[in-house]
Amino acid sequence: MEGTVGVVTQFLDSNIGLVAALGKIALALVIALQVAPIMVWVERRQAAFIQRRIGPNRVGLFGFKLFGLGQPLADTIKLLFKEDFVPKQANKFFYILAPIVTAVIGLVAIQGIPLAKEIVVGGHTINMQPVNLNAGFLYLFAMSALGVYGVALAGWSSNNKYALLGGLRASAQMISYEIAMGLALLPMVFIYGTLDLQTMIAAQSDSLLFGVLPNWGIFLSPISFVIFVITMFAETNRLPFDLAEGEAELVAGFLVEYGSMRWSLFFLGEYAMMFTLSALTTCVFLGGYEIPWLSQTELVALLTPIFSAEPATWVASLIGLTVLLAKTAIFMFLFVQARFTLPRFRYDQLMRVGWVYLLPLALVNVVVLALIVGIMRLT
Amino acid sequence: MDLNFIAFVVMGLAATILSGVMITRRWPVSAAMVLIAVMTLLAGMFGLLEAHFAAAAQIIVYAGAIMVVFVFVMMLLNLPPEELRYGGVTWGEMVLISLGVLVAIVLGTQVGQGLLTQGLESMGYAPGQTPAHAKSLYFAADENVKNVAATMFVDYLWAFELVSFLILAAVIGSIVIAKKRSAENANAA
Amino acid sequence: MLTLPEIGLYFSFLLFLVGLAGVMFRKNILFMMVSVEILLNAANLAFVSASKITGTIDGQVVMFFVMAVAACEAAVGLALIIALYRTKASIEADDLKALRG
Amino acid sequence: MTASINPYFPILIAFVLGLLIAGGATAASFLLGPKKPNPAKLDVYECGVPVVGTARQRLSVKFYLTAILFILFDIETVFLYLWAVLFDELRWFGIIEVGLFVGTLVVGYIYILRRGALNWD
Repeated sequence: MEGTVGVVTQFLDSNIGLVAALGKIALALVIALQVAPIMVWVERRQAAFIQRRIGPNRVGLFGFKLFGLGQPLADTIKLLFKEDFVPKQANKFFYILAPIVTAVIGLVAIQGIPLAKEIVVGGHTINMQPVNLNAGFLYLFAMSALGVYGVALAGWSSNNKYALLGGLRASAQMISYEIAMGLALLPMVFIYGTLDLQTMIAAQSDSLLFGVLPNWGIFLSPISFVIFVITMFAETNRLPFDLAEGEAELVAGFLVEYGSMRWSLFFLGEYAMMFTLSALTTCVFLGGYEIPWLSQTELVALLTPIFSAEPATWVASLIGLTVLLAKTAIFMFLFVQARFTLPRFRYDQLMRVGWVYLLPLALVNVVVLALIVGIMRLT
Repeated sequence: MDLNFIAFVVMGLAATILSGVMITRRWPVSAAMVLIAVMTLLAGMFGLLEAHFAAAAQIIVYAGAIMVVFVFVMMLLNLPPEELRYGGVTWGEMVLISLGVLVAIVLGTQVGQGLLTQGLESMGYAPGQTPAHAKSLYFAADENVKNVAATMFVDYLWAFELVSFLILAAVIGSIVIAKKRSAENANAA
Repeated sequence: MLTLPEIGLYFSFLLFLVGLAGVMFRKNILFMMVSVEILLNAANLAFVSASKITGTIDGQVVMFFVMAVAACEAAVGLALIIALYRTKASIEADDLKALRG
Repeated sequence: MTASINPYFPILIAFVLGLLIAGGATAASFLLGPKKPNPAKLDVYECGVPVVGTARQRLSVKFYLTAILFILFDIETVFLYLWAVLFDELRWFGIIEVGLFVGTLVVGYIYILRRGALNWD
C-alpha cells in the first residue's frame, strides 16, 4: 500500500508540469461547460422577472424544486434525444463541422484566462493560467478572430437564404467590431507595459490616488472600458447586436436549419466566448482575481499563520477564483439584462456605430492616452 | 526523438497534405476552409520554432482576416461547383507531375543543402553557434514580441512606414475597383 | 539528425511546390489566388526557419511585411475578381483573353 | 519532465478535449435521437411556405468592402501592438513614427467615408 502511494507521489513529482496542465485545463473546461446551462436558466428566470412572468420553476433535483435549477439538465436530455437530421440541400460535411468549430473555439479560448495567481504544491509553483504563453492577449485575439468561421460556415453550408444572409451579417458584424476591440485594449498594453495578463493583474493590485482607488484599468482608461464592453456585445452576437438572428426579418439567421444537439453546441460556444470575453474585461479593467486593496501576496501572508505555507496559497487561489467568477458574473448579468431591456439596432445603424463612431473613438483614445502617458512617463 | 520534433513533423506533413487536398477541391469555400486549417498548422509550427508573435500574427492576420475576405467573396459570388471547369489533369499528367516533384525534392534536398550551408557559412554561421553579428535572441514569448518590435521600429523603419502607404494604396485601389458606379446601384441585392 | 528549422525549410519547399501546382493547374482565378496564399505561407515558413537557424530576428520581421503584402494582394485581387465577375459573369482564366496580343 | 512544459502543449490538449466533447455530443445525439425523415422535414425551411428561388445567388458587395477595410485595419492593429509593447523603450521616437503610420491610414479612412463605402442603405 505504502509502495503504491510512493509510486504515485513520485510520478506526480516528476510529471508535475503535465499533471498541473491537465488539471488546469479540466478546471477551465468544467467552468466553460457549466456556464451555458446556468446562463440559460438565469436568462429565462431573468426574462420572466422583467416580463412579470414566473419562468421555469418546476424541474427540481432529487425532489427539491430549487427555483427550477433542474431545468437546464432536463433541456440537455431533451436536446440529446431529439431527431438529428441533415437537411437535404445542405453541404453535409460543413453543416456538421460548423457547430463543432464554434464549440471547440469557445472551449479552447477560455484556456487563456488566468483563473488564479499561483499555487504551491510540494515545492512546485504552479501558475494557474492554463495556456501560459506570456502573451495572453494575442492568444485570446487569435481565438476570437477564428470565431467568425463557425458562424460563416453555418450560414453557408445550410444552403438557405435566411441562413446565408444571417451568417454573412453575423460575420461582417464580428469583424467590424474586432478592430475597435483591439484598439480599445491597446492603451492597456502600453500603460501596463506587458502582454501578459497575470503581470497586468499584478500591476492592478496597487492603489491609485493615495490609496483611494485600486489601480484598475477602468480608472486609467475609462473610454477603453466603454468601447470594449460595447464591442464585447457585438462580438458575441448578443442583443442589441443580434442582427444575425433578428427573427422579424431572418427567422433565426444562421441557426435556422439547425436543431437538436448541434444547435446547443452553438450556444455552448457562444456562452463560453461570452464568459471568456467577460473574464478578459475583468482581468484587464477590474483587477481580475485580485481583491481591491488586498493583493494576493498580502492575502497569502495573512493566511499563512492560519494554515501552513502551502495550503495558504491554495485557499488564496480559491478566494481569487471566486472573486474572478463574481466579477465576471456582473458582466454576464449585464448581458442578460441588456437582452431583455434594449431594442435591436437596424443593420445600417450597427455598421455605422462600429465603423463611424467606435473606430475613430478608439483611435483618438489611443493617441490621447499615448500622449498623456508619454508626457507623464518620458519627460 | 523528443515531443517537439514529432509534433513539428506531424504538423508539417499535415499542412503539406492538406494543401494538396486544397488545390483539388471543387467548392471554393471548402478550399478556403482547408487553407485555414493549413495556416493554423503553420502557426503551430511557428510556435515550435519559438517565433511566438509570428504564430499569433499568422492566426490573427492570415487565418482571421485575409481568409475572411476570401470566404466573403466566395459566399457573395456563390459559385456553384459545376461552373468551375475542373482543371482536367489526366493520369499520365499525374504520373509526370509526381515524377517531377520527386526529382525536385531530390534536387532541392541535395543541392539546397549545399547552398544553405554555403550561404550560412558566408554569413558567419557554423552549426550550433550564433553568428557574432546576430542580435541576442530572447525566447520567452514576451521578449520575442519586444525583439520583433525593436528590430522593426529601428532596422526596418522605412519599410514599416512604407507599409502604411502600401495599405493606403490597396484601400483606395480595391474600393475604386469593387464599388459599383452609382448608376448600377439600382440592382444591388 | 536534422534540427527543427532545417525540417521547416524542407516543408516550406514542399508547400511551395504544392502551391505552385495549384497556380499552374487550376483554371479558376479564385483558386489561383488561394494557391498564391500557400506560396506566401511557404515563404513565411522559410523566413521563420531561417530566423531560427541564423539566430537573428530579421526573418520574423520580414514575415510581417510579407503578411502586409499578402493582405494588400488579397484585397486588390479579390476586388478585381468581383469586377470581372460583374462584367464577364465568369472567373475562368481562359475566358479572359481580351488583352491577349 | 519538469514543472515547465512547452506552452503550446496545453493548447493541443484543450483542442483535443474540446473536439472530443463537441464531437461526442454530436455523435450521442445522432445515436440517441429518433430517425424519421420525411421530404417536408428535410426541405429548406422558409416558414412553411413553398421555397422561392435558391440560396445560391449573388449578394451585396458591401460585405466585401467591409471585409477589405477589416484586413487593412487588422494589420494596422497588429503593428500597433508591436509598438505598444515597446512603448517605454522607443519613447517619443516611437510615438512620432506610429503617428505617421496612423496618419497615413486615417487618410485612407477619410477616403472610405467620403466614397460612401460604409453607407448601408
